[in-house]
Amino acid sequence: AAASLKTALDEIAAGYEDTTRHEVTISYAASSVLARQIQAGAPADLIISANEDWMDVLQGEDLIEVASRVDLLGNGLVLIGAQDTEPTEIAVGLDLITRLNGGYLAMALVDAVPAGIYGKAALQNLGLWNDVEGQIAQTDNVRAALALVATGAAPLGIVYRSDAIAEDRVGVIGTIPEKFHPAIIYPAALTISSGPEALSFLTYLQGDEAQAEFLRQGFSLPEG
Amino acid sequence: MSLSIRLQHQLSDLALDLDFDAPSGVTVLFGRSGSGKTTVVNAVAGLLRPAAGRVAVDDWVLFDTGQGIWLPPHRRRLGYIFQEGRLFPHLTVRQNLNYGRWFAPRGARRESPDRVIEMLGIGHLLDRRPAMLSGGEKQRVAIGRALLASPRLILADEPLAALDDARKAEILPYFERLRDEVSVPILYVTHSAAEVARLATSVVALQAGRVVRHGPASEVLADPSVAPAGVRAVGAVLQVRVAAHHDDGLSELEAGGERLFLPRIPHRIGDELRIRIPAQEVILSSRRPEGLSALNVLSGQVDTIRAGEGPGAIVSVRTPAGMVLARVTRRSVAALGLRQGSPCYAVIKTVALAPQDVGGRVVAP
Amino acid sequence: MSLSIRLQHQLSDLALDLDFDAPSGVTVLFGRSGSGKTTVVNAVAGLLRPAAGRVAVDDWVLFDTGQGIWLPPHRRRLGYIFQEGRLFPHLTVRQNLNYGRWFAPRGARRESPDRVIEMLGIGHLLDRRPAMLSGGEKQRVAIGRALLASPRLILADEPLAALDDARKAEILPYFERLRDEVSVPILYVTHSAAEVARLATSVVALQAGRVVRHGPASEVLADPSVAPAGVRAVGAVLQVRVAAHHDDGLSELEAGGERLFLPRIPHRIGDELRIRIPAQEVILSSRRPEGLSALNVLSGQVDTIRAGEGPGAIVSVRTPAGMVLARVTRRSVAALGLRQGSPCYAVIKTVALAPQDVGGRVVAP
Amino acid sequence: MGWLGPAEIEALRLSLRVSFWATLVTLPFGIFVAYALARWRFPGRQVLNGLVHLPLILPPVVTGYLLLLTFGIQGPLGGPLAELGIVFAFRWTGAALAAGIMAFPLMVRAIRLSIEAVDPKLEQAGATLGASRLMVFGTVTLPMILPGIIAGSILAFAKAMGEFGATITFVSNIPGQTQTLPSAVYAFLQVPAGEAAATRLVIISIVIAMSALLLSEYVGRRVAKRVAGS
Amino acid sequence: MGWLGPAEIEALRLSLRVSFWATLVTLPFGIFVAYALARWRFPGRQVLNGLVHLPLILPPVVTGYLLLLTFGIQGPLGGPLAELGIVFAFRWTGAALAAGIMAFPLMVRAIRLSIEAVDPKLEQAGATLGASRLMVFGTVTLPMILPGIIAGSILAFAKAMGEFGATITFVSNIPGQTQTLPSAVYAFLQVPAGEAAATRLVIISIVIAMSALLLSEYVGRRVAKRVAGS
Ligand SMILES: Nc1ncnc2c1ncn2[C@@H]1O[C@H](COP(=O)(O)OP(=O)(O)OP(=O)(O)O)[C@@H](O)[C@H]1O
Ligand SMILES: Nc1ncnc2c1ncn2[C@@H]1O[C@H](COP(=O)(O)OP(=O)(O)OP(=O)(O)O)[C@@H](O)[C@H]1O
Ligand SMILES: [Mg+2]
Ligand SMILES: [Mg+2]
Repeated sequence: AAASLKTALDEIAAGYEDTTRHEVTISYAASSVLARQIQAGAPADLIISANEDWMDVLQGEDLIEVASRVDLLGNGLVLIGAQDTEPTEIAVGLDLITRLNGGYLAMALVDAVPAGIYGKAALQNLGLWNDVEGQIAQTDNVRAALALVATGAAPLGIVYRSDAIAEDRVGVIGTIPEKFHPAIIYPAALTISSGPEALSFLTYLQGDEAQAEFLRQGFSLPEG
Repeated sequence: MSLSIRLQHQLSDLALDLDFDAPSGVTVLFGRSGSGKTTVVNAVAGLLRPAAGRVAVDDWVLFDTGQGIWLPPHRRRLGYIFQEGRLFPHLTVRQNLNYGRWFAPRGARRESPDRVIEMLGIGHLLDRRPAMLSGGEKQRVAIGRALLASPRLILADEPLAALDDARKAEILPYFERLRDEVSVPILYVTHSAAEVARLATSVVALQAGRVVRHGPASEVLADPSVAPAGVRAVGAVLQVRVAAHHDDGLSELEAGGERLFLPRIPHRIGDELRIRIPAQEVILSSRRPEGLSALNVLSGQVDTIRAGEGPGAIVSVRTPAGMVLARVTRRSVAALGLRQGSPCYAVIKTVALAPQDVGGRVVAP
Repeated sequence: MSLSIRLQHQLSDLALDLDFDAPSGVTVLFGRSGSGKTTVVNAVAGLLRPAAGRVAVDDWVLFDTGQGIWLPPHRRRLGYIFQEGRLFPHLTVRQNLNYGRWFAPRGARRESPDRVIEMLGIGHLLDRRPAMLSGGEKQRVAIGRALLASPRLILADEPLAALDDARKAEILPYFERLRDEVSVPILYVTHSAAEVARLATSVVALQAGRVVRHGPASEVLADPSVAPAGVRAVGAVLQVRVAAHHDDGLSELEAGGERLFLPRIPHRIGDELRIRIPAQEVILSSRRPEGLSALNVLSGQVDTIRAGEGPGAIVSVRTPAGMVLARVTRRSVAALGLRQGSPCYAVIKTVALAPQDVGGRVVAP
Repeated sequence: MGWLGPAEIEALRLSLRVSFWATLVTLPFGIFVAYALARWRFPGRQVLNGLVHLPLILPPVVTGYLLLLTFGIQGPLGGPLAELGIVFAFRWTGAALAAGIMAFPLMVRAIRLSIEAVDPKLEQAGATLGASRLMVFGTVTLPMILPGIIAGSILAFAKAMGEFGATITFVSNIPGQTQTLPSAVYAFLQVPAGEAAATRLVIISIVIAMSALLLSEYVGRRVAKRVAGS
Repeated sequence: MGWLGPAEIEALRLSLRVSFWATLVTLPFGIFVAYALARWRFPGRQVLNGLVHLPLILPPVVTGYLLLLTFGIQGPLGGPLAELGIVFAFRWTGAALAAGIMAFPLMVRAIRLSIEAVDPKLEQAGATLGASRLMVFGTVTLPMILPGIIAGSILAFAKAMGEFGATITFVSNIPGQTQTLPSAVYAFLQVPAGEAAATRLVIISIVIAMSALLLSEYVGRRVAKRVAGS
């Protein structure tokens, strides 16, 4: 599963194991890593990716059960700053440059990591991209971007809502309205080599108990 | 057993080109510093691969560039005593000594370690490591290590240079024993005239990578024109028998009916010995000397007179005890009117016959 | 300048405990392998920190555990010739030679590198690295390196052991010159009787870390009971003047009206010399010998007769040329009826007076 | 270790096992390659040298990816090996392989330097005493380079303990199989509030690696003393 | 290099610059620390030793995070240094710092081993000839350990060329400032179909590192020849 799901999934898996006596083994890594491993024949039953593109690739290679593919979760993007920054509404014409004050905007890799890709799209749609393009500090994952803001290295950052709410040292300036970026989707699917228990776990993940836990961790449920 | 060596090799500014046969016994390589002695020994050991040549012990070929034979060093069964010791720093003295024995073939003649250790006086050092030894102690261990490897050929590169005279005197007989009893060929590099005189069966004098003189030790030593070991090493060898040991610390020897006295030697009465009488130490007299402190007077006739370079001449005197060489000035030769056939007396100081010059047995080349 | 040394130190199984003053000139440390010679030299050099002691050159204290003085090695201005060479492998011979000069204080007495290089015969090696040198060549470079460091104290640990006789004979005069002209104190370790005899101003005999005999070389050498360099090194020193050089290769010396002949020496007529006459080489006669090949006969009276251990005795004979020592058997002493005051003749072979034993000037201790 | 959860203890034990085996198994290869590079001249020597250093130069992810391609179940080596019963993919053995390969250049460099410091004259002396090349190696070279071998092994062990990028890419992050300490640290760092757990694991890593280091210093000093004899 | 985009050439140049300076600037420290560890006995020696090895043991992300905490603008060292005009945050200098620190243990180990192989008797000989400790170091020890220094430097350079985790965590990925080759490779690997571009960059890394390696072998052999003289 995508590494950012760890906290929530660990909880849910524990609950699932308690109720069903089935054992669940979860390997957390970057979505790209997981996809490549499945390409290389990893003995996985179920993949939850943070990245639709990689899921499409796997689907294109017939490595997943197309029928089982669901959009399991959603997430939101937030603009964060130091703990005490004033919340603002994020809209076109945001004075991002002023707020950066010469500093850097921390994001995940804008062409490679999903959070960065979504963030770049948002900035483009907000008409800010051209202005800040040279002032973006890109990290290999969202958490590192969060850390840059948390340690004060960067004044602002764009990260997932689920990451931001748990970090005390940063304050959320505002949520980026969903209309500015493509829907953030965590697709899940069974692999072609999966057993029956995998389906039951996937079903469990979509159950109320699991969904409540996901919501508690700051994820959203996909529309529809 | 005889060792034959033919080598051609070019070093930075030394062209090695030599060819000699060493009869069994000790072949001393003699020459000035830098004349190529160590290089020759290394080639025999297989540590240096000469451009061309052949080395063989009897018909056992160690290498031959012509036939394309090349035995690696570890198959040559050598006891190489290096000029710089080369003890294994990570092993104790005992382990260093035993090193060669681990690899000796089962059937090989074996030295008794206890005997070697005792002779070298290193019993108290066995558990130390080389870094804790003095220079001479290191060299003694290196000698022991080579001897205990049951070698079929001993290469000794100035093995005794670092040792004091007393220790030298103790170790020399051991090399003699190896030479005489075990008949291991020994290639021995030394600068010491006394060692040449005492050990050498044959002497190879090197100069700038070439052999300038080569022959049986007794010949080379008796030849004042070469004297590779210095004129002081010229001398004759007499075959004697121990006749008596006297209370005043002298031993009496008998040779061809003549008596010779020298400071007490350890041999038993009746033992056959060879003693070297350095030409240096012999005075000639035209009449029987009287009232002299020298106890040994041999009468005989002049056999040959060979003038060397410089003011000296070597006079051979035929005596009942054998041929004796005397190194005297040409002026004395004239003053005494010596010529071939002249009767004369050879006077030899008792104390000049040092135990150092007495060998258990000297093999004639 | 005089060197005073007091040391106490415990090595693995050697307790070093010694105290001696070395007058200016060459102090030879003599003793068997493992007796602690190198350890003493290292302590003087500052490479070993002894438990207690003091080393000073005149009033320049190198260290003193009492006063808490400890000069680090590089402040001691030493020329240390190591037993194992220790050349810098990454430097050429030339750079090795120059190494000490880089650090010598500006005002220091400077040896001429050319002179030293020439004397050591290493001119053709200057651009090589130590790995490409023979054993003797290495040692010569090591000697040169130490001499060129403008040292105020020379430590030489068996510097000539690896060299051939001819080279030794060439280098020895250089040490003599250092001793006589430059008055650099020299602490010299050797096993060679000839070197002791020739160089030593005073001799310190070590045994198991302790001084067993210490005194001026002429005394220690004349004492048959100690003979640290072996009985063969016992001898007398005569003050002579070069009288003539003869066509037959002999030089004639004059001493107290007596004439002595020896093989040609390089000195000029009129030069004052000291020559050593080894007791070994002297025969005594109760009547004037005739018809003998020996050209040198000195008449005199017996001064003292000292019996050593063994069959020998050292007889001192007072002659017009000076005191001469003879090593003879006790049996001869009895046979000739020698006692104090007896008239007698000392017979010395011409060829026995080798150029090796002739020093330009021998400083009385 | 009351403050460690079972999963963390699991990760710790796995890390130790992986690093231990990675070091032990690569050691003979490391010594061999170091010796070959130090003492032999053969064609392809520089290629070998380059190959050995590759994992150092490449981003670990790339190394992991290459391993995945090569030793994966469908890889050119992974397939045949799997038939022999040697499976690396998604097993702890794979983690050990990744760690070993990442640590290999460090090990080889250290051992090679110490081989180059051994005076060939001593090896020659061994040969004249009858020891074959292999015996000389075993009785002279090997004991004399022990300090270098220890240094190299500990370096490799430490590197293996810290290896992460190649491991997670190659064999993923499966608890009990391939989730080593660094992978666990990574996972914790990817989620909010994981820092405390991550810190705990990092401290454990440090303690272990430092102990190994201290031990190696101690052993290395004793060995060096024996070797130098002073 | 027609097949490289300007961004890639930029990354390449930056990587070279970062690795070069990382190696060069750490070298004196590396030599000093290696010497201290090899030849001196002082309290805290083991602590220093441990500290030096830390970057090897820790997951690079952790090292990067610690660097961020220490040398960040608000870090205890970053602040004062910034006042002196030395800023690491989001600069290539920071990337060099990260790379240097990650490579430091490798460099120190290599140099230390070669120092330990120098016979102290030669240093003693230098001292008796009048050279002070420092002079002995400069004229005897340093030339004799040159092969080790070269080996250590190249190892460090190679490591610096491949460093990624600590760098991106500490100074992130700013094109032209801190986007080194490995960051670029990482980015390409994160997206499907990025392999071709990643491969291109990897090959460049390999070529550069291999050239450095070959050069070091060559120089090292020449120096070793001079030092051993054979
Ligand atoms: N580093 C050391 N540690 C302990 N003991 C040592 C050490 N070096 C030498 N020894 C011992 O101390 C004694 C004296 O050694 P030293 O080197 O001074 O002897 P030496 O008189 O110079 O002998 P040689 O003539 O053989 O060179 C020897 O018995 C030796 O074994
Ligand atoms: N590895 C080498 N490469 C080039 N030249 C060398 C090498 N080793 C020695 N030489 C030179 O070859 C000559 C012979 O050296 P070798 O060691 O055989 O002399 P040696 O007769 O043993 O001298 P010594 O009595 O001084 O030990 C010397 O001039 C030396 O400088
Ligand atoms: Mg030699
Ligand atoms: Mg000594």
